[in-house]
Amino acid sequence: MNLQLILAAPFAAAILSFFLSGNDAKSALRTSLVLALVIAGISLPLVGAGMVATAGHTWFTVPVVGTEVKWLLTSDGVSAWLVALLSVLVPAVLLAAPRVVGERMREFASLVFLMQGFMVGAMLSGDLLLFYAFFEAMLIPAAVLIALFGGNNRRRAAIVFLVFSLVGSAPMFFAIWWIALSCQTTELSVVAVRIGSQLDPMFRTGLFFAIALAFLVKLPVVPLHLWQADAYSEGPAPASALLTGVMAKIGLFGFLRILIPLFPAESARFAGVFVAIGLVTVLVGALLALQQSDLRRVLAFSSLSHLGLGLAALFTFRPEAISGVLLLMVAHGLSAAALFLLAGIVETWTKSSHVDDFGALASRSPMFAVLFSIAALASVGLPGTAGFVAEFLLLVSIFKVYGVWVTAIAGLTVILSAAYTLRMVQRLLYGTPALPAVERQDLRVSEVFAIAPILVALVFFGFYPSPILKSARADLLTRLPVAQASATEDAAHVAGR
Amino acid sequence: MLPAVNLLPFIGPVLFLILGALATLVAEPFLGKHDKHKFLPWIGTIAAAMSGVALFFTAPGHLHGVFALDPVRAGLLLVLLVVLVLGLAALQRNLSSDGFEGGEPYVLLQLATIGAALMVMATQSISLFVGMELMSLAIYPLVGMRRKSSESAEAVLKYFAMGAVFSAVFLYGASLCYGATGTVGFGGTIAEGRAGVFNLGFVLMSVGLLFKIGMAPFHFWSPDAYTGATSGTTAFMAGAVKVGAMAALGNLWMNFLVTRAGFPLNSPLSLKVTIPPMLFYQMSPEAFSSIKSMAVLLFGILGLLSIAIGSLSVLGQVSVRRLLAFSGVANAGFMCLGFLLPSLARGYIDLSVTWYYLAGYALATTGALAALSALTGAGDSGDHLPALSGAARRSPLIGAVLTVFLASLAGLPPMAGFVAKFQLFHGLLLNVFSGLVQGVNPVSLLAIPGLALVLALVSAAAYFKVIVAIWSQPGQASREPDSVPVLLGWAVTLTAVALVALAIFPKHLFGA
Amino acid sequence: MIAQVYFWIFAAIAVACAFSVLASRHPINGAMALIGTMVSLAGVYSLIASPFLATLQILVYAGAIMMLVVFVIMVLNSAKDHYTPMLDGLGAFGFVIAALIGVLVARVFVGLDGKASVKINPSAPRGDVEAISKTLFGSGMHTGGWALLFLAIGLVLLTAIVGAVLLAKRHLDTAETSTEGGH
Amino acid sequence: MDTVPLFQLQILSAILFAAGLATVLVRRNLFFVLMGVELMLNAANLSFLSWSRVQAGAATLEGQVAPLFSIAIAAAEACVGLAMLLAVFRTRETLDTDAYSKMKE
Amino acid sequence: MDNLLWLVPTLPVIGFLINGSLSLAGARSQNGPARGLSGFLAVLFPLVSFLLVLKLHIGLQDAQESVRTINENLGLDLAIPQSFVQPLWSWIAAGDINLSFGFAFDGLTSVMLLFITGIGTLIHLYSIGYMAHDRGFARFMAYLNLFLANMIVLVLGDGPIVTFLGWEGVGLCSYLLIGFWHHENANGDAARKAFLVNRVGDLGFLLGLFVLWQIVGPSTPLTYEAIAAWFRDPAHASLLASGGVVALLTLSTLLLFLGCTGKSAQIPLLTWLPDAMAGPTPVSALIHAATMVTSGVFLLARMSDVFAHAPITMHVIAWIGAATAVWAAVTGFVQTDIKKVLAYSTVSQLGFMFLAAGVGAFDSALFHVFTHAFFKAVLFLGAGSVIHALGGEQDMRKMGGLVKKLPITFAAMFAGWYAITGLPFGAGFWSKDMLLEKVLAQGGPVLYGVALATAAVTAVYMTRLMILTFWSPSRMDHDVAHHVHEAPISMQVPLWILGLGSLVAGFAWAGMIPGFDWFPSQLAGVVGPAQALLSHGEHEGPSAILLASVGVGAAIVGISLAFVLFKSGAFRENSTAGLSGAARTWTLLFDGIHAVVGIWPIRLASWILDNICQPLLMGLVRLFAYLVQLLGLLAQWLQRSRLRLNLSMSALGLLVILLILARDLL
Repeated sequence: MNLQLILAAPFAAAILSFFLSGNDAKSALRTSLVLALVIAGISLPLVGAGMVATAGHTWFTVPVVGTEVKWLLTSDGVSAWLVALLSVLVPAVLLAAPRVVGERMREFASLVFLMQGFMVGAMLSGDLLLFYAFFEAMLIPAAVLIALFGGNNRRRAAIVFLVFSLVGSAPMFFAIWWIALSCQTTELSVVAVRIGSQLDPMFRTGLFFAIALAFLVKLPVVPLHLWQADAYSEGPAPASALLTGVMAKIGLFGFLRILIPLFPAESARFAGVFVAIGLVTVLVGALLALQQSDLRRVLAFSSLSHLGLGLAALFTFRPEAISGVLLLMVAHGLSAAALFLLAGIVETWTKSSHVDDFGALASRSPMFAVLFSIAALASVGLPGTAGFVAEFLLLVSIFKVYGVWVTAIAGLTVILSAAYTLRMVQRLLYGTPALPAVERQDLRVSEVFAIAPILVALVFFGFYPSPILKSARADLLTRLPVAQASATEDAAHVAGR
Repeated sequence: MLPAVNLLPFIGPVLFLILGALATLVAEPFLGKHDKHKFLPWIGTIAAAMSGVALFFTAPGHLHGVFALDPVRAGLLLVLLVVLVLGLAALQRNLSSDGFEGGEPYVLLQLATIGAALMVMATQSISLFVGMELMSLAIYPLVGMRRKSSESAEAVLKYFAMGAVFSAVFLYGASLCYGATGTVGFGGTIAEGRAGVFNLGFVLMSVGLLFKIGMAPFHFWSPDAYTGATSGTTAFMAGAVKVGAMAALGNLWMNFLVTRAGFPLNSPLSLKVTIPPMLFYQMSPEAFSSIKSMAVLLFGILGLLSIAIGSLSVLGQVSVRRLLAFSGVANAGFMCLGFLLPSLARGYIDLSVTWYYLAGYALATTGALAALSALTGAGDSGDHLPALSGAARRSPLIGAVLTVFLASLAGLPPMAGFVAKFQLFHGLLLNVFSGLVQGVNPVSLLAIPGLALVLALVSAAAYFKVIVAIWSQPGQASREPDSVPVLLGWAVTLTAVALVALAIFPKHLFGA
Repeated sequence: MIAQVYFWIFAAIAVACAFSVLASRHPINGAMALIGTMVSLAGVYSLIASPFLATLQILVYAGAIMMLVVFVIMVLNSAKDHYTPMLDGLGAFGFVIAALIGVLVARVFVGLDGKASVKINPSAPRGDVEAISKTLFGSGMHTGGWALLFLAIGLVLLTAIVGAVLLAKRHLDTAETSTEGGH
Repeated sequence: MDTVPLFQLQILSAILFAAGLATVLVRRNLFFVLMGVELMLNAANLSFLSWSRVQAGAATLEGQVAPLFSIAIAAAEACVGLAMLLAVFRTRETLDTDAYSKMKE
Repeated sequence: MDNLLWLVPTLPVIGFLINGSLSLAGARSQNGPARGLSGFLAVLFPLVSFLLVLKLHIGLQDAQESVRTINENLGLDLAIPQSFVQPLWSWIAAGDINLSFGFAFDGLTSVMLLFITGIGTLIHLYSIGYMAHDRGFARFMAYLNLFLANMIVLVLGDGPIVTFLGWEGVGLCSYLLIGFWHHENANGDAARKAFLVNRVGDLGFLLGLFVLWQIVGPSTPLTYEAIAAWFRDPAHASLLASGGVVALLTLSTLLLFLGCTGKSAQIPLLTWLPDAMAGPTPVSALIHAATMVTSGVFLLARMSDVFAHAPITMHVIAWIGAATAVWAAVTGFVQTDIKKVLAYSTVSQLGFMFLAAGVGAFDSALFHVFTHAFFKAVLFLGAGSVIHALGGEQDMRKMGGLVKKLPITFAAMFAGWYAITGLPFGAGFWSKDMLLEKVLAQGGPVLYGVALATAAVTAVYMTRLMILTFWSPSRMDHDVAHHVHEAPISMQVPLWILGLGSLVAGFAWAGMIPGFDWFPSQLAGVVGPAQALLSHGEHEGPSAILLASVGVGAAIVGISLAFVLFKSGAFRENSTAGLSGAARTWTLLFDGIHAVVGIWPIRLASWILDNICQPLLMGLVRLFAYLVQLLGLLAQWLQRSRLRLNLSMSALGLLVILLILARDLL
């Protein structure tokens, strides 16, 4: 399982797809698609591989200080599944893109591959600074995608996105200096061991929040979410599909891979804060989604709400929560991506993304209607789709630690998400066409091939999620020093009632 | 300490550059006005390539205590050569789109490179002075090249006048150092009672160099000069001048430290030395205090000042050249902060951080301006954001590399700028703990990296504005796709690759 | 003793001329004053056992460079604004700064002559042609470098010429290169 | 025979240096800027030579040689400067440096 | 035998897939895919699974029988197999959670499945005729099949979570089918309302489940069998008595019951069912009368062991059931839309069932479910055929005098009417009287009185329906009138069968006639213990015959009252008044409550967030940006353009440096 190869492949693909493919969209699509499938072929086996790590080379040693920064790639269940998710989404995105990006398919493909590469790097890196590097590097291709293909306000959207992300992760940069300084290394496993002894608690708390901030912005959570809606609605839909499908997940992933292992004590101490933030995000996101009239803003806020639930559950440190979060990442990644792709396509029909400008698509473009409603129901978390299992596990874990009333609040998402999603579905599919002038068209075969597999996967994992749940179980429990604590507290909880 | 070596293999790289310059000069009259821009740049490029090759056959050492070579210097020379090629390519683009007649600019570009190379290699004030003047005297005319444009005239006037004044200041300082140590060499032993003279000399010489680097408050020339010159020239001087002057300043600073520490120096220092720590414990308190105050004032406070001025001025700029000028000011500040790193308490004088930063910055800014020259068109009329918006759509490759360069300047991975900033701030933070030198309040030093980081973020916003602008829809001033010359295309692309490679393999540039 | 007297005379002339450069209205007067300074400095040089440099000062500075300056002044004599206002607020500001800098610099030397180490060294070799040429072109650890620098000077002059050509070529559209501005 | 103390020489050079700087800062005519620079260079030369008198042996001669170079470079600088002056004058028909203030940020 | 369980839901799924792809494939064609093929398939698969269920039912009987005989012959005491269980695969396994996906088939299941698949098949058949001219024929069939599959999963699941899968699945299907005619936005709204209201219940379901799970502890697998075993286990008796657990248990059961109210349209979540009539009539018959809406009662019976330990909850259930019954009956009294009347009558009948379950008579509640499935189905189908005949007219004020025009339909509906009013020996007679008897016995006279009154009112409005539709002079405008035609054969067959069923189904448990107790014997294994726990021993109540005659009396009173009111020409001012004034407010009472309690606050909150908080936050960010830019302007102001000024400032800098360093310059 050569991680270096898996990491290098997308970058190679970016360059190849730029130089191999001609200027016309067709050849670009063909080339990039082949490359994407090859990458998928390389990366998918990772899922079965369990814990993998490369030999750590020295990336560089800071002069004077002597801190050694490692070039070290590691893969565990979570990162493996995220990489797999990514490598599955990229071909879909490419397939669904042509309508949206038109003649600039070549640039689009390269940028997408670049993003893929950086994301893979972030998911696999076993060194704090290396992770940060990839974490930051994502910004530029994402911003360029928004700027190059986006809507009318894309400049502002891109700038706001960049500035928010950069400012949000600056404290993490500072924290990394500090950690590197006190631990003399940034290798995660080593830092995890040394940080406890090297830093006094007050500093550690500071660093903990400094790092958390970066992930909270990436996720994002209320009130750090201001960049999100604009970025998702102004950017090109396929890119938004990637942003919400995978990049947002890296926020959660960061908590799982970096923050909790490095700061178990702080995580336990401030768990309540994060659960609260998560729940607020759930509610606010859902309520805002109810109010939106722009198709993709609805989707954006729904992502906000769903991931908020993930955050809240993650900080219960229940083993089932970990599995649930991983499943949520995959499920939401798939469904949200599908929705964004479809949204992007339908917008090219009406040249508008206002929900009132559609209507009657159920009869005018049945294939679209079918796929869209399946994706929507999956994102609502209907039983039989992966989303349900995820939400179930998350709610259970919240329930086990915080009891029934908190869970009831979290559970409101079950109702609200149905509310805004169905509202959207109805505006799109039901009624009479708002713009009868638009001639009726339906998905192309290629687009169906892009999206149908995603939905099939969603249903499959809805009935048979064990592979994902297992791989989360396999290696992550070791990362939860506080899980047992809360488990016992939970037992006490029952006895107390 | 470097061994003495003999002439030829040592001087090789420079020799090739001289030959290139002369060849260009000789060939110039014999070429038709269109062929000039077709062929002349290639002569310089070939010369640069050859001297680059020659660089690998040089051994570390010094020549009569006048010039010296070591891995770091060699690395910087390599950067200089890249800058030269970029400059030639960009200049070719400018001159041919301006319909400029005459190939002298190429000659001057190479001569200026020689000057910068001499500055890098210089180990005594006179050779440094000669190199500095060679560089400056070659660049002044380049800045004033556009004789029809009043901007150009104004730029050259200011640049020349200030430059002349500060080179005089430098020379005066050199004379004082000579007086104090009895040698024009940087290193030496201070005759008793002349420490004050030595300090004054050092300050004056540093000010002379700080001017060239463009540190506040000696930076006023740079925005005007950058904007007045053709984007090609700007590209070249942004890189070459910084490299030359920065190397010289660093060399000067190390020698100052060593000299004040009373370290017996019978041959020039390499740019990366370690001194037995005890030496610094035996240092006389007054020497120590003067070192401390020099460091904090010249590099700490001035550094922060120029970071502040540069980063904040960057915000409102419309002209990308002007923007990069101010970014140059800011980055000069960062590099000078790097000079605070040699933690005397630990006995290091290791400026590698600065050298790495310098290399990364030079490549990035030169590359950015060179790439810009491909987009601005005749007379650099298109060098403002409205005209540039959507430029990258016209030529995606140029847009891509420009993005890479700007991102590196903004300190984003995976470009060298990121690694450099990390090392820099990281080291600074260390000094917060170990104390730059005993008795400096750590908190006040903690302010330095903190403030620097905040300002770096602020300036990043400006680079983002450019990046987003060039990629988003063509503005009202958009033109037809410009065909990018072969040389320029390859030069910027390879430079961008190099910039990324520098980040992924940071150890290898300076042969460490 | 006699040297001291000469020195005072030369120094007085030099300073006086220097300030008249600062004060003179028309550039031509300034140029003349500057020549005065240089010549008197040449005198000072010869006083401190540097005959060669004194000669060079006369030949190159007072001779070549200043002639060139005067020549250009004449060329541009048509220029309407040779008479610029002498001293405005900004000028005064600058003058004060320059003066203060001068004071701070001079302040460094105040203590010096008391110290033994800065007594004039009678046994120091004179800067006559022979010694200087030996230094300049002789080979050896400490001297060999100068020859290199001397070559470098050649480059500098070449640069100057090319630069002058680039700047002062009368018509950009004519390819013929006039070396007006060279020397 | 020569007993001019270093102190006096240095003060003289300092005065010349300041005068040159003052000229540059005060005068608006471009010619005076150039001449001021020449003054400063002269000051530097004087300083070199005077310092060389207090050294011994080869050190002395270094101080003797340095001004040589500075003079040569001064010549080159003057040449470029005057050419620049001509060029600038051609574009704006004035030598008043304050007139060259079109470039705003 | 028991390894065939998975096939029961799978068959309709196959039907769904085929029909779905057919409709997609035919979407572009002129008038959709071939009716014949898709219709045939649509009926085929449910039919097969009905047969399969029959086979399984018999198989279970045989298994139990054989064990009994063995026990008798050999005097052994082998446990009698209560169910076939087929665990399929491990579904959700994480942490200490380990849920398997599996099916269990026992008495309750078999009874439910029998009428679900049976009536389901009939209604599929009916739909072929009813939807014959609809563009989305295949799609409709696909949805119906999908619904059937989900309903089967709901009933057949071996644990609450699998049930929940079907539970939400049927919700989805009802959503799709209510909104089947999607060009009407109103239908979409109705569908959404149904789904959302159900979601509220579903949340309750989940939470209740969590609490229940907390009680039984993670070690207990979450299957009905295990849960029941846990509660029946005497070892836990003390724990169940402890205060904390009782509180938890009450909470849990109340939450679960919330889920039931959602699904079965009880107070407070009953508003969606009347709106759900927007769907095609077969849908109303199948989903919103016969099967889905009764799943709440099914769940109560399934978890009877749990509920039996929560007396408070049981009281709540009983009272809510009673209240719903009354309220809905009164509402049905003032409706003019024929389907609305039936809808409210459904609600009210469901109220009866919950009332029964609440007093602990799970079996008679289920028996009423069983009979109700027949007569309500036939009533709806009859109404459908009327509507079909009148070309879509649903307003009873525009009907009348259809006896001669639609004899078959009339016959069927008459049977249904006969059953629901509880006239002797109709299906309703047996079930309702059984129910009333149990209520009196275990719920006390008050509830009994309420129930009796409701029964009377039921008789009134059902009779009113019959009068307005059939027995009164025609009020149809004539072009409608002479289009009126009897339904096609495919619609008549189900009418006959169901009509017959609604007359005889009651004999599955004719309490007064010994031997007719097939029904309770099926359920004994499931609800027996719970009922044993709840029934207060043998009580001395009035005899069954007496009670039955009281019930019949109530019905007759109601009917005659209806004739007095409506037959004697007095109906015009009454029934043509339509929904107005008090009637409307009464009908829409709960909509209002929902709006005030749920919808408006949420709307307000999201409006505030979107229009006040968001801009506020953005404004803060902007403000910060402006401040930074202000600093930028300041910095640029420093950049001057005059040479002397620049030089002076630089020189000043030098001067300052020299001043600061003055100490070092000596």
